[in-house]
Amino acid sequence: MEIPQDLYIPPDALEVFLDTFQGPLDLLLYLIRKHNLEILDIPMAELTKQYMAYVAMMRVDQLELAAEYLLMTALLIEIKSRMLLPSPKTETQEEEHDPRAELVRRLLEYEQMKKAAMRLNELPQAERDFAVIQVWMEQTVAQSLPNINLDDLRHAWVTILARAKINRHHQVKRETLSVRAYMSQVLRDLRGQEQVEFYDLFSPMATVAEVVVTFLAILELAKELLIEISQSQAFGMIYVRSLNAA
Amino acid sequence: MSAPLTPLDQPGTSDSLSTEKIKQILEAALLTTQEPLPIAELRKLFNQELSAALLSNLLEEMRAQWRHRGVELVTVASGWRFQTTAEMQPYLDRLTPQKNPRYSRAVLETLAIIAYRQPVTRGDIEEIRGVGVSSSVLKTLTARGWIDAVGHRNVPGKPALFATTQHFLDDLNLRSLEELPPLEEMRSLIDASERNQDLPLEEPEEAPNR
Amino acid sequence: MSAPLTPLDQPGTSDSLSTEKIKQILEAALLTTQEPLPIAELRKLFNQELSAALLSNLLEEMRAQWRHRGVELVTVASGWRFQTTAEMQPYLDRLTPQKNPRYSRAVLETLAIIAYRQPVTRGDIEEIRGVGVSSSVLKTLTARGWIDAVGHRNVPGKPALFATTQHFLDDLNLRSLEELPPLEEMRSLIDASERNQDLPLEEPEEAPNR
Repeated sequence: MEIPQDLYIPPDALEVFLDTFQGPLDLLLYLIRKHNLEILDIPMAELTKQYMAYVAMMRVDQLELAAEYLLMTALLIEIKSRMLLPSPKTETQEEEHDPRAELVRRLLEYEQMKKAAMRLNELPQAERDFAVIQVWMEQTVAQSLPNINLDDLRHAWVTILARAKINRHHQVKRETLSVRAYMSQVLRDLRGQEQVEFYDLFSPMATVAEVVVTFLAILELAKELLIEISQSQAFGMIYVRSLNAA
Repeated sequence: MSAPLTPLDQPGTSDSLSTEKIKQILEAALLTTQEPLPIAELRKLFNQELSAALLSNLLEEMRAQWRHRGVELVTVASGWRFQTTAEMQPYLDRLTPQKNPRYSRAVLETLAIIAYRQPVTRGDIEEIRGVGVSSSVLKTLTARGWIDAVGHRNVPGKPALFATTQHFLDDLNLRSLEELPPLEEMRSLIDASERNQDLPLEEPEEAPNR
Repeated sequence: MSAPLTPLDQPGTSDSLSTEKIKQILEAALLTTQEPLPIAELRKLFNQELSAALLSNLLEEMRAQWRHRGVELVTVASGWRFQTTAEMQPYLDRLTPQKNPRYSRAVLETLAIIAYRQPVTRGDIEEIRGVGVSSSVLKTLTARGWIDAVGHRNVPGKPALFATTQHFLDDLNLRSLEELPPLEEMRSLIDASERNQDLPLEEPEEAPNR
């Protein structure tokens, strides 16, 4: 591949040239390092002229890259012009400011990173230079199920309530939880049975509170038409049966 | 350590490998590949032509060397592969990343409604949530063993009534439903955030559901 | 073959394992897992509480036992891992004919800038390289899992700040960023002796501006 010997690249080599250099900084760095150009000695005018030529060639299909080179050209012209001007000797000026300083700083920083990139690329790299071991293993792992905690439930309920307050017709009324729990229990007890004697719905071990709650649950179930309570005669047996489709 | 390979079938190739080296290469190849490798494939590893018989012998040797370890070299239908022994499984199972799957909001809200308002029908849940409840939500909770149908409401369509199960309480470390966060507490929580809306929850049946 | 484990820190657990068995389990776990495993993770393998020091010792023993083979046990940023030695790669490459990715200079330079100057924005990278950074470059590195956005700089446009990941270190066999090759001091571009010359432009041609 033809590497530019000086600042001029023949137009037919432009594509290669664009592949070879990452941008104007890279090109400038190459010229300085390879040809031992002191940045001081760079014939700015010539370089600028040639940059302009590249820009003209690139403008068609590499507009953005052309812009980068154009910017560099402008910068070089600026440096050149500032160096040609006699520096005003004001008393307040602390240190004579070298107009090339910023460009040099950038060139060095870029060069440092360019080197670092090369060194990085020399490090052993997974897949390229070594393979990671992976032995076959039977996947017997049972799919793990989500766990929830009380806060999740509480949060869900709070959300529902908050929403219900907004939609007024979706009122959620407060109710003693225990009654609800016993309602479920009573329905469970009735499940699969024709009918159950009223007293059998109460656990013999139940506390007074439990008895009361169970009773309330039965009433509530009856109110919600989930069960039917029947008594054929006064003080006779009370039967409870589920009004399920069953 | 490495006896030079007797040149069985590689007529003086430049990079003649010791059997030890060949085994190293075979081992490395088999350890990096989860798919079983047939001998035909393993031969591709080498520049020189190694006979299938030679490789087969070396693999058998390796198989013997790997015996009594947590990983074994086996032949399956499509070739050779390393795999963990059954004995290792219980240990390795502990390692498999316990993903932290989460239930969707729909699932959690449905569960909350069933827990607090049981027994409820799907229609009840939908009314409270203000949106439809997909079957998959109820299926998820049923499959988990947290809810079940405890009966049917005696209305047209005989919808199933859902309630939470003992298993649900067990999984949440509760002894009874009463240990769920009480509603009053939550009401104050809501009231605190929406203080100025006077919509007391204890509304006298102003909005009879359904 | 298996000396009983002296009960260092597991007071009479029912299933006390021999060191040999512990090593088998560690080996099996490391051979089956692609991701490096830290000691904290490896401890989960065991029912009993094994000290990190014990495991660390056993791993070092294993590392020595695996030396001089085609596979080695190494420590990288996220833990311990088995991998093939570089020596094996030419052979393994024959099994997978498609060439492994070689990254372009643009990708490598971008990676270097992110690695050494992190966290940086795309603008920072462009500033250093003196040329625009195409999205595909950042996409390549992100897809490989080597970089990710760790935040946003609080300037107009809130550009993403990129940093290298632990996976990047793992893939480069590094334990920490400090193990990256140190940055070189670059030879100065300005000869100090010439610094104070007035108007030193010895241009023969007097700038014929175009």
